Amino acid sequence: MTVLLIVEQVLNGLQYGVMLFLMAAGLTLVFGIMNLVNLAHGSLYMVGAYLATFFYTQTGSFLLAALLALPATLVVGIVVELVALRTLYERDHLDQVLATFGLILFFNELVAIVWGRSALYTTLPAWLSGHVVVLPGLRYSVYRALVILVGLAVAILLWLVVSRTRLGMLIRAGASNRTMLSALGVNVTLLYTVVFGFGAALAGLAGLMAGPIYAVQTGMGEQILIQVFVVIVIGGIGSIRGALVGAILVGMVDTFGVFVKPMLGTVLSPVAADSAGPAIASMLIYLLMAVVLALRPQGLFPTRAS
Amino acid sequence: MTRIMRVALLGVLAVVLAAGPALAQEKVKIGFITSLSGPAGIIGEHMKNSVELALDHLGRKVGGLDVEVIYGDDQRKPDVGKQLADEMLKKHKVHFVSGIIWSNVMLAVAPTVTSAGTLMIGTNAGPHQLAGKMCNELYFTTSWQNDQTPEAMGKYMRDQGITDVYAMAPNYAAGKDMISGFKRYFEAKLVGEVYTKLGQQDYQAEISQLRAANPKAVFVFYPGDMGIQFLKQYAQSGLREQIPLYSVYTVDEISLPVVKEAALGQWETRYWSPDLKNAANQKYVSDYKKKYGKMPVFYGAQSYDGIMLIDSAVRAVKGDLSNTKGMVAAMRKADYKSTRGTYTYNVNHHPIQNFYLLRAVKGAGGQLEMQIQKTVFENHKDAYYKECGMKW
Amino acid sequence: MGEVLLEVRDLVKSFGGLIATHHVSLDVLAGETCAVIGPNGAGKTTLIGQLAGDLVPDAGSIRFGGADVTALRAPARSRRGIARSFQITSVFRDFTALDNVALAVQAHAGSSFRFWRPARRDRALRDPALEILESVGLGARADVLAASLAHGEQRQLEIAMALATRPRLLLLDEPVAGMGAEETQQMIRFLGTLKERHTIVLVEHDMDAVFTLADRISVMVYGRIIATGAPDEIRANEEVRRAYLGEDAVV
Amino acid sequence: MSLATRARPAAMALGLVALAAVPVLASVLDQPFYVDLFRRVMIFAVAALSLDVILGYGGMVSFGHAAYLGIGAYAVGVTTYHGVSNGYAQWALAIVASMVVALAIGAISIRTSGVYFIMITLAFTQMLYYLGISIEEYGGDDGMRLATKSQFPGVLDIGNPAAFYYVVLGILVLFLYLAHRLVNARFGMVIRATKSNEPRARAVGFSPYPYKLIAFAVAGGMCGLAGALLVNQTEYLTPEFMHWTRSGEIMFMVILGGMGTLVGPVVGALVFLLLEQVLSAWTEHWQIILGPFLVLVVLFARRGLWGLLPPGAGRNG
Repeated sequence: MTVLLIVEQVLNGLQYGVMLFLMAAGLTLVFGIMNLVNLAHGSLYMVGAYLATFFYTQTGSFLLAALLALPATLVVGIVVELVALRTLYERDHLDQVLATFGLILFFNELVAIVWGRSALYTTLPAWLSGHVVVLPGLRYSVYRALVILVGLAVAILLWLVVSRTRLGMLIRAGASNRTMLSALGVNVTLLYTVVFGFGAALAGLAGLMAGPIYAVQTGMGEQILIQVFVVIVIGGIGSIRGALVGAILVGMVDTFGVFVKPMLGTVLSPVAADSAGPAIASMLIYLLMAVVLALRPQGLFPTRAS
Repeated sequence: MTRIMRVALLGVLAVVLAAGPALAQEKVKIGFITSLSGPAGIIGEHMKNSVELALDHLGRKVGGLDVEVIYGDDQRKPDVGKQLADEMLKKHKVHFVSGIIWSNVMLAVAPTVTSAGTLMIGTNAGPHQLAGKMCNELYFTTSWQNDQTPEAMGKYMRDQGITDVYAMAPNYAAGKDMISGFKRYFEAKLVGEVYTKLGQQDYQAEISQLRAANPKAVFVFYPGDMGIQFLKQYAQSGLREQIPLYSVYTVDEISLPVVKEAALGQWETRYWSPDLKNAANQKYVSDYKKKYGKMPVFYGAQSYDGIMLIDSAVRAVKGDLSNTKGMVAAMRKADYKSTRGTYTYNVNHHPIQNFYLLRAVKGAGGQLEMQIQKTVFENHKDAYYKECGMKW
Repeated sequence: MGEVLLEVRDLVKSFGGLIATHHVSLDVLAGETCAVIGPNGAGKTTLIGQLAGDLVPDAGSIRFGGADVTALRAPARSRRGIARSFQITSVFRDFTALDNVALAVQAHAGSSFRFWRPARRDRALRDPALEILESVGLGARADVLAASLAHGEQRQLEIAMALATRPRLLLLDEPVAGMGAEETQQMIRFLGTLKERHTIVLVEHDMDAVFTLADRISVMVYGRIIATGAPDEIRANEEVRRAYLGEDAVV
Repeated sequence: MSLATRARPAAMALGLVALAAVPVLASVLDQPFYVDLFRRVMIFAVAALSLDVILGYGGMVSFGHAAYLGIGAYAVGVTTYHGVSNGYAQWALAIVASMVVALAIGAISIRTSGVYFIMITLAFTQMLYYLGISIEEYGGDDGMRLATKSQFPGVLDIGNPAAFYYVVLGILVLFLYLAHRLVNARFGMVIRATKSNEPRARAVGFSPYPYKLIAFAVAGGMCGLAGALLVNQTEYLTPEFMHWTRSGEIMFMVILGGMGTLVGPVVGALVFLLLEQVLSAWTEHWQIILGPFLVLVVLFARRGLWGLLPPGAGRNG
């Protein structure tokens, strides 16, 4: 383990973390404000990835595809909100989990029918496929560096929106006390639609950025969804700050799982380390979540006074 | 909820439940189990397409008899596969059960079928148990035993004198089998052996570790979407030009159009390739492309072979489907035109066949394709047949 | 009037920057009815919450019947004899009125780790529950779902549940809130009968109820108790008038 | 009593008779497959019933109930692998092991509530799932075949499809009865009161935690036995039994049939599995039908299919 390698893994953890953050930010807002458990958030990520890939192959321009895919995902999100989710706000979490579980099945098959079951081809545009020298001896993928920058930019933007604007004021108010919103004379229905569309667009952005590095295929949403839930639960539901901290934490823990085996190797026999290492690495983030919740049942940054 | 909605909901339910499958008639009945829904459904689609193509080539008859194929979606779950097998045996009363992509589904299904006295023709999964201690007179496969393919890669790399190899696979049974199969013929020590999470999406952390270990070659097993992700990320990391990548079951005709250049130069071993020069294969490949508009993949070739093998058996007993012994004897001869060319069956009913080294190259039309470079093994036997007590 | 039953010393509770309870001290004597009044947001419900054990105070102590109960949570305090009603009606809505009271009886009838005999046929729970229901005038409504009861009836049911725990101290959080004039009068009469047998801490906005029932009144403003005394003293207190009752609010 | 108020008891009696008649009918019609199918339905009904005890009566939305299905299955699979196939021992172990694990998971999870509870139960099951695929000894992800079914020497042979069927039916009926006693006993009233209104329950003097924890463990134990039955049904042990989507499916069976009704989950398991069976035979795109169906049930049939029947005279059927 050299210092450079550790720096590189920190970058990897950060990159994975901001990716999770983009998903988590939308989910945690929808959660915090509308009290909606939306398992179909992963489907919006998938839709974002598919739309971006589709537009990219049609237009040949990654930027143009991004510009088209984001509003398109936003529209899909709003349609889903209007058609299916609106009636769920007053329901309990159980109904929400099940109905949105149903939406997952629907979206996965819909995508399979429209684009086929085979994964879609997509790759990095040439101008993003190079490497930058981060430190002497450490080259890092331009694209992944861009993902980190975009993720951090979105985090700052979100922080500004939430802490400096009227919309953000409403969001904060809604997250800590829903009934207050209608008392303030806010058009709650509209606010919900806006926030949901906003969350969908963020998930779409994550999907868009995931396209060139992951497999764009049906079911891709669920693979990341559970980790995103881990993130927001660790961070504290409804808290953007919690989502960011949780995402970076999970990204780092997951990435540094690669060191579990070599470290175990120093205390256990190589055979035992070989079999225990990967198993522990797979369980790390869930272990992290269990420990956090055991100590702080409301996550690291609870938004609601208990 | 209104009364009308309730009635409508119950009504729909009643209709759907009542619409059970139709009555059976006397003809050859084949139950074909594969994964049709979910992400793995793409493999099932290729297998199903190839079964249909085989039936087209046989004039929609098997062994001269009318045929009915009942498809089942195992959802990649062993218990669902087992239930489908029960349904096919007991309800549809099929004469053959075929298909099965996954080792775990196969291990649940095959004994169920054979213990009912019915023939099981596997067309993909090749778990070592069924080649060894659990081998059965009524179980045949038209694919391979899992370990054979990595064994071929191990042998090739040893023959080339490649050292300092770094191996990676997902952390599950097949992943570990693949690495141990590889090591069986590679023999030299690996400089790294890494198991990643099953279903992992991002391999950047592992690729950073790999780069730091600075091996001379990398051997991986990453099937399905894991392969797509790994290949993209490996190429994006710039390692493609620096460290050659060798793999098994990672690049195929399903993933190639998805990763394209990211797979350029990739080495794979396999028993079959679309460019195998024999009449049966050329007919299969060209008709498949004509009918379905895409390249076939080995999953399909095996399934096509499965139907052809059944056809040869039914033909040999002159349509007497009760003559199981006769059909087993006929199948042991592998007397049909296989897409891989001629092969023979080992005592454990697993093929003794050639394995080739393939490489992803730019084809004549500019698109990427797998091409055979050389033969690594001729008439290769699997490592487990001695544990099988069957004699014939 | 007997010895001090409830002894609150220097209770402090704040939420974020907002101080809801500011060094509140309060004594309640056994047998008396002590009312706490004050404008909205004065911290009355927060105080009740701390007395009942639903909220943990930041500082200060609560002694009940001579023992320090500050560290005990709501269920334990209930078992020691502190019962409460809620400002917003809180009953088991999908149970019948009788079930509601029987549950309260059960909570104080020893262990509930009984897995076999049907609780609804357990006369040790049903008989006292029915008796209490009848005593609050809900005997005829025993088999009605709590959710289907009228608002006033639900409030009565809540008090019945509190009574079923055989309390030594009743904490009533605005028992007549949301009631019509006639219902209010009924409830005040009913509370008048309770007063004979129970020690009560009453938080209420309805001045009619307060001055009819209370033996002593404490006035709370912005988390502090600014005055405590007999009803007549409070009525005459200038500071209370200014802060709360208003010049023309003489009852 | 009008016809309507008798709908539920009548449907229950009819259903029981129909279930008992399945092996007979199957053998008359020479369709033995239906014995396997309905046995599988009943096994999942036991799992769904156990979830209903904590979900429908205790308000604990456990999104990790498949964990106990897996532990029960592993209890049988692992002992068989090591040469012990005594059914009494295996099934008892399945129950006890599941209860112990449920106690441990519950002890931490029940401290949280709402979404946190949903997610932490999911997290624990994910850990067990990854543990399952990592243990090579027991087949890892591949799982392993059960060498023999659980043995009850001299008493019965569950290798006989009909005998096994009636064992499962017996267990289902027994558990329905036990659960009925449990939720109507003093203990059950506490968890139901807690579900209905936790602050109120605390105010009258109940400390919900130990009651919830014990209910959680009891449900785990019941589901553990379902796991032991399932592994005997499939004769195959696989960590797939613990996949998170499996938890979702069990939960859906409860909702579909009607939670908080005991019989509801049985109806839910029946309809869900038959629907899956029929739809997947019909089209490979069956999930595009099942998905919206789930949404519609949640939106419009809030009390589940069993809830569509008018309740009997007692409100607590």
